[in-house]
Order: sequence, then C-alpha cells, then structure tokens
Amino acid sequence: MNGSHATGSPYAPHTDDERAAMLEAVDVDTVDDLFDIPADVRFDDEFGIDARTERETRRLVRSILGRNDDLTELLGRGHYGYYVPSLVDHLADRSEFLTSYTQYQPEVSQGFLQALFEYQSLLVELTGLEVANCSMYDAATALGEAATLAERVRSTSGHRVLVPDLLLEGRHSTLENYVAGTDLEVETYPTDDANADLDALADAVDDDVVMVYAENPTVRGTVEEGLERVGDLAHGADALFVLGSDPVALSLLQRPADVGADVVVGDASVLGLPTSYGMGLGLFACREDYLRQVPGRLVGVSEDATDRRAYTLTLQTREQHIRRERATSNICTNQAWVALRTAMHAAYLGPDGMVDLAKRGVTRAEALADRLDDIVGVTAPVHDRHHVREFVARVDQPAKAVVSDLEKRGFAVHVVGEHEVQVCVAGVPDERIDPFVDAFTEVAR
Amino acid sequence: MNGSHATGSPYAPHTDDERAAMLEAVDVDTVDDLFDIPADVRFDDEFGIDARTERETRRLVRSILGRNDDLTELLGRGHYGYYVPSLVDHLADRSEFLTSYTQYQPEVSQGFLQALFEYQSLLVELTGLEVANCSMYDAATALGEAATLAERVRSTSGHRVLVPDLLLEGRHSTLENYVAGTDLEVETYPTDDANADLDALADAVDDDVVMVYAENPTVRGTVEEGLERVGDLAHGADALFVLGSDPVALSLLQRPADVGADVVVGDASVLGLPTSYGMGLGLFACREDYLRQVPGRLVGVSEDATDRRAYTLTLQTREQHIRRERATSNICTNQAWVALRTAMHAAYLGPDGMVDLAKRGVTRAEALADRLDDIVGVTAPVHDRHHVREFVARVDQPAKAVVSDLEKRGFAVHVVGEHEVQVCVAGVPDERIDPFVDAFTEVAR
Amino acid sequence: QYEPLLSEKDQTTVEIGDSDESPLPDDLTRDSLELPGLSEPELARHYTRLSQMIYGIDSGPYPLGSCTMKYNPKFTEDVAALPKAAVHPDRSETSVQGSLDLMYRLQDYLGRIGGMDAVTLQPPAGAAGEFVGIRVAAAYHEHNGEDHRDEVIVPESAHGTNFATAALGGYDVVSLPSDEGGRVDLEALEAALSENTAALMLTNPNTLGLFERDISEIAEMVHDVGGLLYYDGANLNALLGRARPGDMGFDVMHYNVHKTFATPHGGGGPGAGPVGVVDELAPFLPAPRVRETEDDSETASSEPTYELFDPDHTIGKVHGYQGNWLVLVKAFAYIARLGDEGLLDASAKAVLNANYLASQISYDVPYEPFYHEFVASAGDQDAADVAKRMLDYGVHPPTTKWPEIVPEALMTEPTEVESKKTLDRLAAAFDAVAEEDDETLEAAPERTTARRIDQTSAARSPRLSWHELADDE
Amino acid sequence: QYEPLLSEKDQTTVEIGDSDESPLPDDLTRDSLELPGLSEPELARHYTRLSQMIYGIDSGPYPLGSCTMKYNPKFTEDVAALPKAAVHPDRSETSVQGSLDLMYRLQDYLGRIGGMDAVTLQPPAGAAGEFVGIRVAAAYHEHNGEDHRDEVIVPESAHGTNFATAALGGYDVVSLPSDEGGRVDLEALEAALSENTAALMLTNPNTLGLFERDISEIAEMVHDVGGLLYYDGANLNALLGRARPGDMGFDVMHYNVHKTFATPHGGGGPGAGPVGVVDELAPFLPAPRVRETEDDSETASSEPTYELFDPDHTIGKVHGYQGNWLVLVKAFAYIARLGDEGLLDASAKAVLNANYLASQISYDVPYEPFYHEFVASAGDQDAADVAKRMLDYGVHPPTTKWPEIVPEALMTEPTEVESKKTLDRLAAAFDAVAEEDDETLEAAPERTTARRIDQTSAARSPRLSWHELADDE
Repeated sequence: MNGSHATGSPYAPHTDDERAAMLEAVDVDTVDDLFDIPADVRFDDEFGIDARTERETRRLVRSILGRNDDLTELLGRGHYGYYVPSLVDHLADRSEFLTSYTQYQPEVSQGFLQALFEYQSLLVELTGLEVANCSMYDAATALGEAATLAERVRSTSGHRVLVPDLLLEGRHSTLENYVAGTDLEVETYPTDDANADLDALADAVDDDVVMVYAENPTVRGTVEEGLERVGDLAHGADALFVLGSDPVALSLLQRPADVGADVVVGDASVLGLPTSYGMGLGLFACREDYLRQVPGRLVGVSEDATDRRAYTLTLQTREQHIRRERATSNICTNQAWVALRTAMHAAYLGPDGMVDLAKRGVTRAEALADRLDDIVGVTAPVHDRHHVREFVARVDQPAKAVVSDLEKRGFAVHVVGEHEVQVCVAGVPDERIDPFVDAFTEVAR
Repeated sequence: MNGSHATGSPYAPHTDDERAAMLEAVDVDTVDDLFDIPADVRFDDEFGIDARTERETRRLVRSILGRNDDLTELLGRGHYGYYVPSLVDHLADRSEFLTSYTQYQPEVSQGFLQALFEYQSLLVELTGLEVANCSMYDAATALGEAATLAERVRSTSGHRVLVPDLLLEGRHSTLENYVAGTDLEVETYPTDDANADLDALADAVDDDVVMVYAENPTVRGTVEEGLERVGDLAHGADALFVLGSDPVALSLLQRPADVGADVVVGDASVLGLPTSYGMGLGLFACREDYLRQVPGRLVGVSEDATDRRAYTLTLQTREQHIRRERATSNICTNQAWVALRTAMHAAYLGPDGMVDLAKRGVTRAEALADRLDDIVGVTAPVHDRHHVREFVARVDQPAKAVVSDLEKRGFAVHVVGEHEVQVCVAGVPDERIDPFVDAFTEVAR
Repeated sequence: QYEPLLSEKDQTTVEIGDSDESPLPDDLTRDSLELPGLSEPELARHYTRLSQMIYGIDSGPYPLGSCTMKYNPKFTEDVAALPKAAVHPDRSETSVQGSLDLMYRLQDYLGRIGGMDAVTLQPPAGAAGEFVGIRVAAAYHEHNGEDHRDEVIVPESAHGTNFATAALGGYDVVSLPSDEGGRVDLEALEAALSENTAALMLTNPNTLGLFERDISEIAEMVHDVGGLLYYDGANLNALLGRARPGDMGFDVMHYNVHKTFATPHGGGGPGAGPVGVVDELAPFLPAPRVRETEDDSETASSEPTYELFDPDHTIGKVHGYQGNWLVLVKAFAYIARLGDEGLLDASAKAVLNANYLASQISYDVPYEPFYHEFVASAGDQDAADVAKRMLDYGVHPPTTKWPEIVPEALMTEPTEVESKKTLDRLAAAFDAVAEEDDETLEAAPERTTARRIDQTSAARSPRLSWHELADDE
Repeated sequence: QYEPLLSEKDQTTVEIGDSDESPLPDDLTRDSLELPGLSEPELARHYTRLSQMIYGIDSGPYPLGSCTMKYNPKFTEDVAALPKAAVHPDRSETSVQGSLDLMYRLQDYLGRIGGMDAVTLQPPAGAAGEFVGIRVAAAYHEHNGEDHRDEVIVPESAHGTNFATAALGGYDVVSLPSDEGGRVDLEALEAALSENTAALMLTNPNTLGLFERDISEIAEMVHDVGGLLYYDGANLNALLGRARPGDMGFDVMHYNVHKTFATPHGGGGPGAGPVGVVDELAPFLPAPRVRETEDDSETASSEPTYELFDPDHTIGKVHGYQGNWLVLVKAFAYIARLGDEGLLDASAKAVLNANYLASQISYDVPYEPFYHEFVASAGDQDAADVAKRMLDYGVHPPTTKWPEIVPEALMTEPTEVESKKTLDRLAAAFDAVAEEDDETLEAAPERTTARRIDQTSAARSPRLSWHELADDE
C-alpha cells in the first residue's frame, strides 16, 4: 500500500475491511460519528497543504535547505563545529534510542538509563561536582534554572543576580525571562580585557546577591584567571557561584570544584551534535547539597527484585508531574537523545582525545591569531590573555564590511564590535586555515 | 584514544599495558617475533599510502565522487532508478543485518534466515516456480549458473545454448566465461522487432540444444508475446527454458510458470538498491525437479529442539564447502544483504504498489514515446510492440551526438545504434519529463 | 546479558597539570582527567547492547496516554541529516536563507493547522512553549496596565507542566474541579474567574479524551473578565483538520511536535514547542521571528527572501537561539508529507483506534465519548502493577494513576499507527492482566531485562554517577 | 518472541488479468499477485524484531577462522551512501570520472599491497575472483598454445571454493597432501606437478595459520613446469605490510575485501574479489579496466582523467558491469583511513591476538607457529557441539570440523579488533565448554533464540517458501 497513490496518512495501517470491522465494533457508521464537535467550532475548510510522496518531500526539503550557503564557519561562542564521528550517528540513530519515550518504565529502558547515567558520570568527572542532571535544553535555559535554584537554596533572602556585561544576549535575555516570575533581578558586572573585573565585582557583591555567574572560557575565548576569587566573593556573600563552561574546555581548564563553583552550566552539545542552528544541550551540575532542589531528570542506581543493579529515574518528587506548582522546574521533555550523543562522542574521544582536543583549541587559536596579527591593518588577539578556540581581532576596516567580504570568499566569522571580529578555530579543517588567512589578508586592506 | 593522533589501526584496541601482558603470555619480546617470514620474501618497504582521520577520509571520498556529474538518468536495460524508501536504508543498516556472517550458526541467525526465507517466498510468488535461492551476484552470473544447471540436469547430452542476438554484452560475455569449462557453446537466435523471432528460433532448435534463453521484457523494453511458444520449442527438444526478468516486471507480465519457464534469472536489485554502477542481485528460481542441482544458498524451515519453527540453510551438500569440486557452483559469499533490501522494498510496496509500479512503467513509457514521436526528426517507439519502462527512439541526427548533447543539458540516455537511442522512464521524477522533452527537442534538430 | 558501565571496562587517567605539553600555565588547568578510553569496536558493542535493553516505538505498541507515541517516519531523519541543515546559529541571515525559508513555511503550516495568526518556533519543548504562553500573557496584561492579574486557572486533571509553568511565571495557580461528566465545571469556572485572572490553561480534548463541548461559552467567560485562554497542544492529534484552537476562542497555544507531528521523542527529548497566538498577542512573542523581506527589487519572479525581526513588545528569548532546529526540520517534513488528507486521516484513525481498543477490553472506561485516548479504571487492581505486568506480555503499558479523577487510571492512547491486529494483541494483554491476582501483579515484570526495580531505595540513598559505585559494589 | 512471517500477518491479492485498468492485453499479463500488504510502521517492527535475532560483529567476538570477521567502521557506510555514488552503469565515461577515479586509486592501492602489477575490481566475491584467476590462467596457457594443461593442484586443506572453482573452470583437481608440519609437502608437490599443471592454488598463511616457509622453492617448482601460482587472499590480513604475494612468486591473486579491508559481510554478501596479476597476465584480465587518459592537452595542471579499456586478450566479463561497486567504495575508504601504519598495525595485532588467545585456552593446538588464526582440537568432544555450547556463553564460536587435518577442529581467528578483555572472555568460554560433558554439549544451545535446529529434517523434506507452510502448520 505504501507504494501506491493511496490517500490519507501513509503511517496509518487500516485496510478497508479492518476499518469496517472496527466501526462495527464501536457501533457507529462512520468515523465522523465519533467526533461530537459543536457546529460552531467545527473546521470545515482545508489547510491548503499538499500531500507529497516521501521522495517528493525529501526533494522539497533538500531544495529549501539548499539555499543555505556553503561557508567555512570560523564561528564559536558556545557552538562549535567539531567533527562528530560517524559512530555517534549510527548508534544514536538505532530506533530503540531514537524512538523511545522518557523512561517511566525502567524495566524496559535499562539501556537508555545506563547511557544517561554514564552521561551524568562524565559531567561529574569533568566538573568535580557530585550531581549532574541528565539534560536541560541549552546553556541559556540552564543558566535560567541555575538562578531559580539559587533563589530556592539560598538561606537568606536576596534578589540580585550578577552576570558579566559581555554575556551573550540569548543567555541574558533567557535568564531575564526565567527570573521574571521571581523576585530576582539580573545585573551585570564589568569585564576587564574580556575577563571578570575582580575589583569591580568585589564592589558589586553584597548580601543581597544570591548568585554570581562567570564563564570559562569567556565569551571572547579568553581563559578566566581569577575564578577562585570570584568564588570567594560569592561565598562571602552567601551567594552561589555559578560557572559556565563546556565539556571540551572542562577537559583542560581548572576543574570547577577546585575553584569553588557551586553550579556548572553550559552547552554540552559542543560534543555529539554538529552545529545545528543553535540546537543545544544544557549542561547542569551542582553540589550535592542542592540535590533535592535540582531541576530536571536524574538517573540513579537501584536494585531489581533479583538484587541486580538497575537504573531508574529518581527523586521524581522534584518534578512537575508529581509536585505540580511546587516542582523545581517545569521541564518535562528535555534533550536526552542529545545527551546520549554527547556521551558517545566523549567516550569515542576518551580522556586522551578530550584533552588533546582542548589543547589544540589553545595552540591552534594562538597560531591563527599570530598569523592574522601579521596582516597589515589587523591586531590579534585584541585581549592580552590566554585563549581557547577563539579570539577577537581588531581590523582597521569596518568589521561588518570585513565580515561581509569574507562571506563572499566562503568564510564566516563574528562581528563583535565596530572594528572587531571574533574568529574561532574549533572544528575548522587544517587545510582551510591558509585560504582563510589569504582571504583575510585581502579583505583587511 | 580515537580522538588523539594515535598511530596504527584505529580499530585495534590494545593499550600499551595490554600489549605488554599479551606479549608476555605468548613469551615473545616483540610482535615481530611472531612472524617467521623468510628474509627473501619479507617486505621491508612501504606502500606509500597516507593514514587519514575519519573526517579527512570522508572528505577525500566525497571529493573524488564529486567528479561524477549530476544527470537525470533515463537509463534502464536491467538497472533502474526506482526510488528506494528510507525505511530500507534504516532497517537494512542495522548492524545485526549488516555485520553478520553467513548463517552457519542458525540458532543465533534466525532473523536473517527468516528475512531470506521471505525473499525466497517473494520470488516463488512472482515466478510461480517452486524453488528460489537466496541470491546470486547479478543477472549475468545467474544466467551463467542457469547454463551449468542445464548441463547438469538435462537427461541427454547436448551442447548448444541459445540466447537472443540482442543479449546485453555483459550477460553474453559472462555466460561465455561460465560455460568455458564445460562442453557448452553459446549461440544466438535472431530477433524480430526486438522480440524473439519464433520461426527462426524453431529452425535453430534441435536435440543438441540444452537451453533456450529469452527475456521479458526484452532488452529493448518490449513485451515478449510468444513465450509459450519459446517454452514449447525448448521442451520439444528436451531443453530448459530459461527466462530473464525482474521483480517489477514480474508483478505485471505473464507468470513464468504459466508460460513453461523452467528457470527464471534476472536482476532483483531493481528493488532495494539505487543504481550503484552495476552492482546487482542475481535472481534465481527454478522448478522443484532441479532442487538438488540448484546453485547457491537455500533457506528452509525446520524445527528446533523444542519443536518450534526454525529456519536454517539447507541442502548444503550441494555447496562448495562440503562438496568441493563436485559442488553445484563455486559461489560462497553472495548478495544476501541486497536480497534483504529487495525483500524490504517489495514488502514496503506490497502487491498493490508492485503492480502499480509496473503499470506505470507501461503507461509512462507510452506517454513519453508519444511525446518524443511528436518531435521533428524523431520516431518513437521504433518497435511496434508493447513497452515496459523503456523504448527505442530513432533520431535523424547521429545518436552519439544526440546523447552527448543531452548530457550537456543534464540527461543521460542509451546509444543503441547509429541513429537509435533508448529511453527509460523508470524512477524518473514526473517533473523531469517536460525538461527532458524540451532538451530532446533542441538536440534532435 | 548485564552490560558493564564504561567505567567498569576501562579507566584511563591523563595527567595535565604537571605535563610539559600543556599549552597553558599549570594554575589555569586541571590536574588530570580520568575517563574510560575504549576502542571504537568496543563502543559500538557497548551502545548496541544498551539499545537492546530499550523498548521503542519500533518494538511494539506504546499506548502512553497524553504522550501520543506515533511511529517516527525514517525519512525525516534523512532530511534532518542533510549537510545543509548543519549551520552555526550566528551565521548572517543572507547566508542561511534555506533555514529561514523552512522556518517561515513551518510557521505558516502551524498557523493554518491551529488557526493562529502568528507562530514562534523558539520554545525547545512543550513545557517551554507553555512558559512562552504564560510570559506572553503576562507581558500583554502588563502592557495593558493590568499587572494586578496574578492568577492562572488550571483544571485539576491538567498536565503537571501547566501548574509548574504558571508557578514559574510567578502566578498563583487556581485549581479547577471537573464536573460529573469529566469536563470543565462551568459553575466552578465562574467562581474561579475574576479580575485577577490572567489566563485559563485548557486541553481539548481533555486528559480524559473528552471534547470540551462548552468551549465557546468557556472562551466567552474568560474573555469577559479580561483573561486569556491558553490551549495545551498535547491532544491536538485528535482534532487535526476537524477543529482548530483558534476557532474555538483560544488566544495562545503550543504545539507538541513529537506528539502531533511524529518527531522522535529520543528517550526524553529533544522536542519542540512552537507557540501560536492571535494577532493581538503577536507583538509579545519571543525574538527573533522570521518574515518575508519586503520586496524592494524589481525582479518579482525571484524566490522570496527572509529575515529575522524582533516583535515590537517582545518578551525576549527563552532559548539561546532558535530552539531545537533539527526537530523543526523533521516536523516540517512530516506535515509536508501528509498534507491535508494525511492529517485529517490521522485524527480519524487515532480516534477510531482508541474507541475500538476500549471496546475490546474488559476494564471499565467511566468517561465517554472519548476521542484519541480513554482512561480505563483498573478497579480493585493497582494500576501501576497492571502496567508492570503488561510488560510481561511484550507490550508497553498505558500511562497510569492519572488523571486522578478515575481510580487506578489506565490512560490509553493507541494513536493512528496501530493496526487492528496490534490493537487486538494489546487488548488481549489488558484482558490477561485483568484476570490475574494481586500476587502475580506485584511480582511482575518477570520477562524483562530488569525485574521490578526498587524506586524507594534509589531515592533514599541516591547514587547518581559511577563515582558513587566504586566502593559499595 | 516468535516473529510471524510477513505472510502470516497479511496476504492481499491484487487481480490483474481481468481488470479494466491494466495497460496491457490480458494475455500478456499475469492473473493476480498475492503478497503481504503491510504498513510502514508494521514493517519497521517486523525487521527490527528480526534484527534482534541475529548475532553480528557489534554483538561480540566473531572468531570464525578463515572468515576474518572484523569490525566494520561505520563511516564507510556514509561514504557509500553519498548520492554521487549512485550512478547507472551505462553512464558515459566522461560523466562518471569520480567513479573511475576511485576505481583507479583502488586498483593502485591493491597493487601495492599485494605486490601485483595490474588489478581488476570486477569479481563480485572471493570465489568469483578465484574464477577470474583460473580463467586468466586458462587464457594465458591457451594463448601460449598450451591448452593441454588440464590440471589444477589444490592442497587438501584449502578452501572448498578452490576445488569448486577449478572444476567450474573445466580443470581436473589434483589434491595435495600436507607434510607432518601442516605445510605443503614438497615431495608430494614434485609428484603432482607435470606438464599438465595449469596452476597451483595456495593460501599463505595456510588454513592452519602457518606460513609456507618454502614458498620461494614452491614458486620455482611450479614455474619450472610452466604452471602458474595462484594466491587465495583469504588470509592476507596476517601479512599486511610484512610480505606480499607478488614478492613470494605468486602470479595471480584475489583479495577478499570483506576479510582484509573490513567491508561488512551482510549476512552472506555482498563481497568483492578484486584480482591482481603480474604484468605477463595483465592482457588477459576481464574487461573493462580503468586507466588514466593519455594527456594530449597542454593543461598539465588539471586533474587527471580516466577511461575504461579492454585488455588486449581479455577473457571478457564475469559480471554484468563493474562488480559490487558500493563494496569497492567502502574498501577504498578503509585503506585510505588506515594507510601504511594502520595496515601494518592490523597484521601485528591480528597475529598477537591469535597467539594470545591460543595461549589462554586449554584445548590443544597441534600446529604452530601460527599467525592470524589457529586450529585447536576439541579432542574427545564433538567440535560442532562445542560450537553450539559456546553460543550459550554469549560468544560466537569458531569455524568447526575444518581443516580435517586437525581432529575435531576449532579454527579460530580473533582478528585485531578484539581487546585483551574480550579475548579473556572468549578464552573463558572455550574453557568452560571444555569442562562440560557430552550430554550438556548435545543439548546446547539453551540460551539462544532458537534451540538446536534439526538440519537433517530440513534437508529431507525441504520447505523453501511460505507457500509450503500454509497446510502443515
């Protein structure tokens, strides 16, 4: 039937005979008799959407997406074009992973639960914190959830949430929405040469602060150098120190637990997903003290009736389907399958590969900055800091013009100021570096 | 380890510690000590093949294959561009199917054996013959195997194998190779307006003939009209009537059993595989009489120790690994996974879809021939016959020039004579027909 | 059968802090990293084995009420895997016209299907869509100087996310009881509504599968006090092509694309929760949205171009970028494949299947006429135990113990993808379990990878990473 | 657990002959077609379930001696699935330069790896490669006026295909016994060789895993009588980068790409069996082959172009077109990924793994020193029963009862992809079975989808399609 030009849903199986038998069983003449929709709200029109064969639909989507230009992306700021090994696609696409629901029946979901438990364990190792949930939507929403966590767990009252002034607009704005229903207010603290201005931060912190947020690396790709101090400032005010990062950076940079971070958020899909127009995976880890206030799903270990180890979603009384308006978050469907992919990619790399990938982010960024700095009309890096993966370059020409000209030559970089562009090496093939430098040389004139 | 720049095979897992422990267990100092290759045949050079990362390798192959032009293929003659549903890729790519070996241990191979049993059943239904094996390489080799079968099963001696004079060169030549080690000789019989010239065939048949081969549809896309007569002629000489066809044609055209065919061969990968530069799936079905002489693998039904139905390779005493030089064929590795794909595609279509696909091959070919016939300088179809999927058109211009000009406009058709081209509609999207007719109109001038 | 954890297969430690090879000063790096280091073949086996311990939609029927577990067409994976779908979110608009084009078309499709004037695709899941709805409502009221509205009304039997979302939005939740027939109690609604009402959140058909026949009256009542009517799209599959939230008077709604448009649930996500609104609310939608570029060129025949824009009074963002883009691609492909005919057929068969299945089982179904799902009662049996025992019959059980209005609820939604034979098999499983005694049920499941799992002990002493297993096992 | 046949799920009959809609006259069509007509979701479940009843290389170790079951890298599937790989075989050469380029490179790679001067990619499997080798030998001898050569010598312990291929080629097969050490008996060889010898077919390492140390002398002896030396590439994985058939004096060889170059075996195929020859035999190879087009333009910097050509004295074709093209793409990708270093490492670890595994099991291994595989003897136990019992321990057993030179042979080839831990697990399975009694072994397997299957009754009354099941079950 799939091959012939049948009408109706190609995924609904009834034959005519079956439909007749079913209608008889439910004692109606037609399917329409099962719909008691009042006439005034009945829809008697059409959507005007044509049905298509599978082949036609594929061709349609290919043709639409074909309008996206082929560019070598030297873009970063939270999303990186690391190569995702084929293994990840093939295994994550197994329909048991792809098509199952949340593990409400753990007895037939052990495989997924174990994979998510392994994902949590990966984050625990990377952050040094004791608890990681098995996913939020992305870095921005994870940051928003961290703020509501801070409000719940902080012993004294308070309403100020401090974030760096360079915070990405998507994260800042999402955070604002998350705290809109609370008493919290988001304030920024200044940065100095891209990193937290520690003195200014010290001035800003008082007892009314519930949370201080910093990122490592920063949005400009620089390595934060005063994280312990940020932590001390936060803790001195009895506020939470929330740190933003990602699994690759965490493989090399200071371990969050070692600098006093109480919560780590970020986008974990830097591993496991290709750049997907911003689709992400919210990383969320925290200290054990906050266990009963964690948002999102947690997989824990238990035993089955034969005393064998078994995995299960746990501490569900935190969640919306049980706790309703007193839940720790409204999240239900999350990013479990992306977490699976990230865990797979990390396992593929292994600790050697993870550390190596992070190190190359440093050395390749340095090398490219050096080369751009040699170009007349360009200074790179702008910030006198260590860099991971990306850096800011100053151009004599207007940044927008430079970026637009680069795009014509097949390269994409960020505009981050009137005369500043941001360039990222993560995932950029070695053989595209020379052509990029050449193109940059041409357009920077 | 997979992510770092390790040397050696990326698919061989030993850590240094493991290797050391293993070397100790086998009591040698280095792996080289395990190789007692005499110095005079030892290879101390290098192949000069660079190792590459997975990403680099993918880019290399993509770049090489990128040199293949994008053409709309109106090509047929045994290989058709029918759309293969996505379902087939996703399910056949499950690693249990893709990576298993021949089912020598049926207790852990029931799924594949059942799928192959279903494939055999599909061919039995399509041909009306009682026995189908679970694959040969392609149509050409299946034809060769049919000839050696004919030699084995024919009661009296004889050495002539009759094939149509239009037989595809690949099939003819392969057949010649298969009979080179036997007493058989391949002779052609004439065709008339593309179909078998029955009178000439009658003249050619004598008691020395062991096999008569015909195809339906013919290589020109015409429907054979005298198949019973071909069968009668063969049987009158105590020769085997071998018929060439394919699963889509068989869904509509006369059932081989009804016209007296003793063996059916052909390429079954018209379903299940995209055009793959000639990669195929040899269809092989025959009458039950020849069961013990069939080449290739057969799946049969049996019972397991608990009396439940179970599938197994059977009648293996015909095969090379047991019967050695007295085997019915030397075939070992065959096309099992392609047979799986073909069975999946056929199941997806169902009988309605199969028949519909075949019918559209007739109506769309007729319609296109009509339109080409309207072009000045073109006659189509050349043959006054019913056509399936493809037909020959006569062009006033040299055929080679017409085809070359069409290629420049993005279309591929066959050259089959100085002023004849062959055009196939199978798998060609509807919206490509108008542009093709336009292009043909331009180049036929 | 037992698959060890990756950490039980290997643990490799990489030293960093004191390594000469580190490109950073020691005080800016961690000391070491300890993780499993396995070969590709070993990982392939690990994850293949794990996959074998999971029941998915390709394993059999999955009649989870309110979850709408449909077959996920394979080809949608292919289109989402197209290389051109993989673009960075900070690309210039001119260089991602394909992505914008697809989003524009999907906004349009969803608007037509829901009867809504404007759509945002940004919310990355249904609950995130609810949150957008509540935030839009808040922004609307505030814009109108009505920030005193601090209550959101939610029916008792609503999805838990409705309550949690309203609370996250800072609202007091007013719970609304059902009437005897299982629908909105109009008198109770009248009592609940006030000048403090910001919105009423409603599902239709409701969680009992019943159509809220008084929807027009409900809408009028809510609008009369100045409140907004929110549609929870969880059950939209029942109405495709037959009724539209916009026509029923809803002002704002979310779509669950993994429920209605067959995108895979991925064991918990990613989903997508686009939100549609009426014109009046469009200025408050999240930024950015996609619109056609006004054509100032003379080449009218060329393809339209698209751009991002910020609605005038936008609430800002609820996701770092454009939400779960790859999921949106799949949803678009599904809708483009089915078209009007397919969507209408889906709701027909979804409702027929639910009614047929209910007619074939012995458990009582107290509320009717239901649409795409029904809630049976396990009666004297414990519904959770019934579910565990159904696993032994090789089928996935329904949602249990909810909504609470039905004692020992078995909330069952077969969807349109099941054949009569599969429904018969499912009914046989229900009926077999219905005949069994409590002892058997409590001992279930017996034939699954893991037997009954002790949830209590998991929560009492949580062990949430392999680091906590090393000592005690 | 039991999965019904498609035909047991549905049978739909389509009438054709008497239908008005048929585009052909009744007498040219069949009357009807009866096949299962199932929905896509139902088929997805059917084949998913079937896949769950199969042990593949991603399920665990697969140490089938002489079959070289390696891990199949996932990425090779991606490159074979590239849209540009799907071209029709009758395309003009100028329009498929990509395919020709890849084939040219693969011919070159294989030539270097085997030490051969010319390579054809056409044979669609190893046995087809053997057939090409035998046909090339025949053509060569005939060309030299030596068609009296009617014997092919094959060692007793050779693969069955060697015998069958020689017979298919019209040759008398002369069987060659082994010496006490398990290698070619030079005296017996001397006796077998004659002016009638067309070729000697040899595997090296041989099926016992032993290197034929006298290979240079053997080559000289064969060549002295005017015969050709054929290399069966089944065991090439043991020698990668360490020795080449061409350097050992072989004139013609085939490569098993699914053994040496990790293309998936697909449950029985497709494979590919490229054939390499020395210069002298190149004119006889199948047509067409690929070569670089002679450059008559002046733009020397442009990419080389390729064309097909027929060798001067070609034997013609052994396949309708270019063989199993998609398999060739995967083999090329594998070689390009590993390079020199990877290939050399593969043979090292393949041989180390075999030696390590043998050292860890209690069964006796009579012949050594072996390379990539060893043949243990099950002693008093029945090797086939041992294999069935090993299934119960969750591993795939070795090849059994062959070569016959070892009583109750367990021919074991772990390949380089197994880790030490997996080898230890495999050894534990061997040893557990070695301790068990005959009764246990004969009752095995007990933990598999199907229990021991009655092969005899399957062959006695063959039922080869579902049409033969309708009545009796």
